[in-house]
Amino acid sequence: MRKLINDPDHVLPEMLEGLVRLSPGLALLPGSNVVLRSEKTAGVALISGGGAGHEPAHVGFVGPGLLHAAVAGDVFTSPSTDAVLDAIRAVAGLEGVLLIVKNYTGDRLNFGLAAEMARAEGIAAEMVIVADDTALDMGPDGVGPRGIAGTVLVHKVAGAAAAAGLDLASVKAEAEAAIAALGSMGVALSACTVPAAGKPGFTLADDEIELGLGIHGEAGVRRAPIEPADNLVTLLLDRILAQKGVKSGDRVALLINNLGATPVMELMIVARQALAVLEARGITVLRVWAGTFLTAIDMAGCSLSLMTLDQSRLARLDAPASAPAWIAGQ
Amino acid sequence: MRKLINDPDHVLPEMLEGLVRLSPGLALLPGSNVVLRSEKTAGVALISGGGAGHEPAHVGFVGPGLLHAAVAGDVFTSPSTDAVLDAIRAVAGLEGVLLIVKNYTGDRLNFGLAAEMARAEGIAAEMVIVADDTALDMGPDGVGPRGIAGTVLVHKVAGAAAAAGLDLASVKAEAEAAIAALGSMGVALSACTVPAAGKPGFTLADDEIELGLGIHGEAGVRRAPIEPADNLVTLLLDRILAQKGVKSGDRVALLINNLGATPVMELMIVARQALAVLEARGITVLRVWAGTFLTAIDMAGCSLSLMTLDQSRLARLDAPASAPAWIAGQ
Amino acid sequence: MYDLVDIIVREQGKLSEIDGQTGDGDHGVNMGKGFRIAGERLRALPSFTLPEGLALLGDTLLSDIGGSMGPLYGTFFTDMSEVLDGKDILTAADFSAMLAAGLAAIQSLGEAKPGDKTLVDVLAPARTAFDDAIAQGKSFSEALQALQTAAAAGLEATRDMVAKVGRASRLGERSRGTLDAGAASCDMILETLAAGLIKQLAV
Amino acid sequence: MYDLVDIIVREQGKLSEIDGQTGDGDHGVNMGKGFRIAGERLRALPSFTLPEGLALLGDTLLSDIGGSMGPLYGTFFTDMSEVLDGKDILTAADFSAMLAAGLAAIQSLGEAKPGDKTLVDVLAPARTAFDDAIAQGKSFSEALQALQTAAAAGLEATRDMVAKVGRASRLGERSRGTLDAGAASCDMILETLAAGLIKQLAV
Ligand SMILES: Nc1ncnc2c1ncn2[C@@H]1O[C@H](COP(=O)(O)OP(=O)(O)O)[C@@H](O)[C@H]1O
Ligand SMILES: Nc1ncnc2c1ncn2[C@@H]1O[C@H](COP(=O)(O)OP(=O)(O)O)[C@@H](O)[C@H]1O
Ligand SMILES: [Mg+2]
Ligand SMILES: [Mg+2]
Ligand SMILES: [Mg+2]
Ligand SMILES: [Mg+2]
Repeated sequence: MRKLINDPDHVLPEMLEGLVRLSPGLALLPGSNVVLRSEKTAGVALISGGGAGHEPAHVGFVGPGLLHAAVAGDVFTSPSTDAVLDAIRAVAGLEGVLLIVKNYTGDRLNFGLAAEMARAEGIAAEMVIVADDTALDMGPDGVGPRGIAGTVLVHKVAGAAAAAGLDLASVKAEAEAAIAALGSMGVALSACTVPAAGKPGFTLADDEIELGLGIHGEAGVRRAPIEPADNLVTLLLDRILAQKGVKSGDRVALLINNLGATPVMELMIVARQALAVLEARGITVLRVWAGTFLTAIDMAGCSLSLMTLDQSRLARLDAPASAPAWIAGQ
Repeated sequence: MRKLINDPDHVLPEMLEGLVRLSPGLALLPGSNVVLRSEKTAGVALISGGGAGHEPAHVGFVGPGLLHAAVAGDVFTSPSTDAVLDAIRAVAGLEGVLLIVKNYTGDRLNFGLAAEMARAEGIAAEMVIVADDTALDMGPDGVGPRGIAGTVLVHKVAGAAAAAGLDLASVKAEAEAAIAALGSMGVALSACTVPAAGKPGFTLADDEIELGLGIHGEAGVRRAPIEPADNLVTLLLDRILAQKGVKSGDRVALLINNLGATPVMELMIVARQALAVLEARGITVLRVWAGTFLTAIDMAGCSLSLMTLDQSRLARLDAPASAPAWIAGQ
Repeated sequence: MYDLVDIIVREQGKLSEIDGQTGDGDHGVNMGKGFRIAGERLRALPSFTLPEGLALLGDTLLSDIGGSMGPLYGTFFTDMSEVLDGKDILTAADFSAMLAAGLAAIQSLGEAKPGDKTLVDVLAPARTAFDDAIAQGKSFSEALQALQTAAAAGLEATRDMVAKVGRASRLGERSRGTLDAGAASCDMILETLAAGLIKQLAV
Repeated sequence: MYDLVDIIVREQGKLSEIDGQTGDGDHGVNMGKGFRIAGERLRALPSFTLPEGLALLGDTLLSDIGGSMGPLYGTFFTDMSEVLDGKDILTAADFSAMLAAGLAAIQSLGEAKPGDKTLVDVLAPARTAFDDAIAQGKSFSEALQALQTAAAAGLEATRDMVAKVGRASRLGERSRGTLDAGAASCDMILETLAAGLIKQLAV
């Protein structure tokens, strides 16, 4: 394993320290893996998080107009209930907290139990579950889709709603509406290597890719021979459009996300085709982002996320925000 | 080869199209691989460029406060003299143009010949050569060090000087002073794959790295067994400090640059140690950047760049600027 | 207790490998970390009873490892230890009550049913086998052996199941054909616990 | 001319491989692209003379391929073609003047001296060998053969040189032990040009 790390066991605290040293507006909650804003603000507080390995998410999205805190667990492992509760206690004001959680058993359990405990302490705590991965067919009574990179847009919508002074129920309602409007799908060109494991989670032949892969290296819809980028982009977008019922005339935000090791060169080629396909489908892209938002450590590949927009949700995406990994949409 | 591309021969035009579609402020010079600002401005015009494969550099640094145009050649191949001349003609105003060129034979020849031709047409054209790589020992009469990622900071200094309305000679002088104050060194954890070649330029054993590698995959100072990130960072910084004579009490800007495939996780661990080492050496880091600035396609690894600062050069780095790949220093 | 710690720490590579086939490949890492920390804490104690050991393990998993397994195995061990609390001698009835509490803890939190390809597919049949053996008049030791056999069979049965909950559940048919990681660790835990008790009962 | 195009296009993989050892591995890509485009343009012409062919090749390299080789080989072929311009028959003296012009073009632009491990280490000895052979009264054809031998030897001699200019020059001692990529392509170009002329002279 060739990685710029020291000890696999120290990856989490060291990278959080690095982030906080790079970011004057952020601080670490002492003795924990919780990143917070240096300055407290009034209003509903937003907390997200989950296992590490998705950097810059979620710690890079803490800042004005976005999250109030992010709780990081070990790589690909949900933070403990205690850690989430610490974060809640640290940022909760009178208006309460909203937890933005990706749809995984560990995250649901730990954030959910922490929210219960917080409520027992008299803190208003609510939770929303992001389940934006449209790659896999879901039965009606399963656990539902995974939460993947579109989560970042949910942070932004909820963050703007909280910054606008809305109450907890309203912020939660906007987050839930954003989640309902969101669909994503990814393609992996390589597996990722968890530092503690020391080797890639799976192996692909030189001409193989995995479609609809999870952001922890979980298997996707299928393994397939590599195709030209344009075909892959079309495939991903058409799947999202179909699953989310997005149609000609709709207006969307588009997030083009590097899964970790994709060169900018490739991301720009993907962007070109993504914009062309949506235009050809009669869909108006009101805002677009291309960059590194929510990764699977060092996985090569990308995910695409679409969120349908009305005027008010567009305003949430455009509202001022500043966090280490946030950039304004174009 | 697993890459999100279509045809290796179309990588360059397609990625430039993608970039321009993502960036409302940018345009392509018709029929060429030159990216320009959509709006013309008065004053000295800055042009940079070189072979593609270093994305987001240099095309991602075109914008107000930075470059006026970037000329891209094929991957790792200097653009032709004609292409550079096209760019000069497109952006040169009465105040002339400054070409910011990295120290490679091809770039020197093509940009140099184009500057000569431009002067023959009555356009004031000057050139500066960035040679910031401190990895290799240079004899007194060789070709001098390579130009690598620190080039981005030269763009910023010169861009701010041009935006401040300085004349060509003064902008050139500031750029040259910035170059003299600049040192860089990188470490590669993997080779890069030129799309047209279809396979990595070299192979490293699973525990091997290459120190001081060029941004085109040219061999570095030496191949060595991998070490903890902290050791590597210390080694890079101490080499730069020694070669550039930076000492306790000096004030610097620090650029931590992803060579293409390095996960954010690792970059943050590198940042932590880089800041710690410089602090321990008594050097004050006035501004720091960590991100993807100038890459070697999909090479894993990073480079560190230091530029010594006085008050006026610091002001150049802090001056407002906006380009797709530029972020404000912290 | 130490046997429990040792086997999980020792077999963590295998557990991660199983998890890697349909999940994210970290089951062994998470379990190994939690059991290692718990082991260190146990060793720091002058002495401890079985319920105390189980309680410490449960606490450690709950507060230090996170993941799915933190809350699930955490409440599993915590609730099991509560059943035994204050008991000096462990009877077959106590052990049965303990298994029931552990299973209830996991199912109330995780909502997994038998057949969903989780650790419940080891725990539920193991518990039934134990209770059935006791009901049939078998000795405590024999019932523990029946539990071991059922746990191993339960693990093997997960191979042909399609996951309905957890990370692997999104794969549908693609999750068939491999063991379940949580079932594998649960089998190790139950078989090791049983083996320890069988040895004690033989003395 | 077509032989020239063909050999460079055919051997581009080999040239890139040599470049990869101490440079950036693109020499074959650049050369292959330039010569391929020039070949297409030549084929589109109803007919052309040698100076016209060389001029078109030089123009193509200069304006379409960039890199180090665009200007260097570009002016090389352009300046050589200018020497022959308007000449109907190619004499040994013309050929000598042509080589001199090509070498001067490369050296005035790139400032490489013999021994710097570049294509000059093929071009310079090849030219000297040709001129020496003519001075010694050898035939045009014999002199061309002497040029071929000297070019191949020049290439081989680059193996033990330490690069002083170009990308590989930063490696110092580490650049020793491999051929120079530009020298390899220059050897192909000169040997192929010579072979073509030898064949023509034999008719
Ligand atoms: N809802 C649930 N109830 C019971 N067990 C579950 C549930 N969800 C997942 N599991 C178990 O968890 C195991 C995976 O654990 P682990 O890999 O540590 O966590 P994660 O899936 O969060 O990475 C699965 O193999 C399965 O046995
Ligand atoms: N200044 C120079 N003069 C003559 N030849 C040179 C000079 N610099 C480099 N070369 C030749 O260029 C070759 C490399 O060409 P190429 O790989 O196409 O360009 P680049 O080095 O820009 O990638 C070297 O092998 C060397 O022979
Ligand atoms: Mg996990
Ligand atoms: Mg090159
Ligand atoms: Mg797992
Ligand atoms: Mg080269």
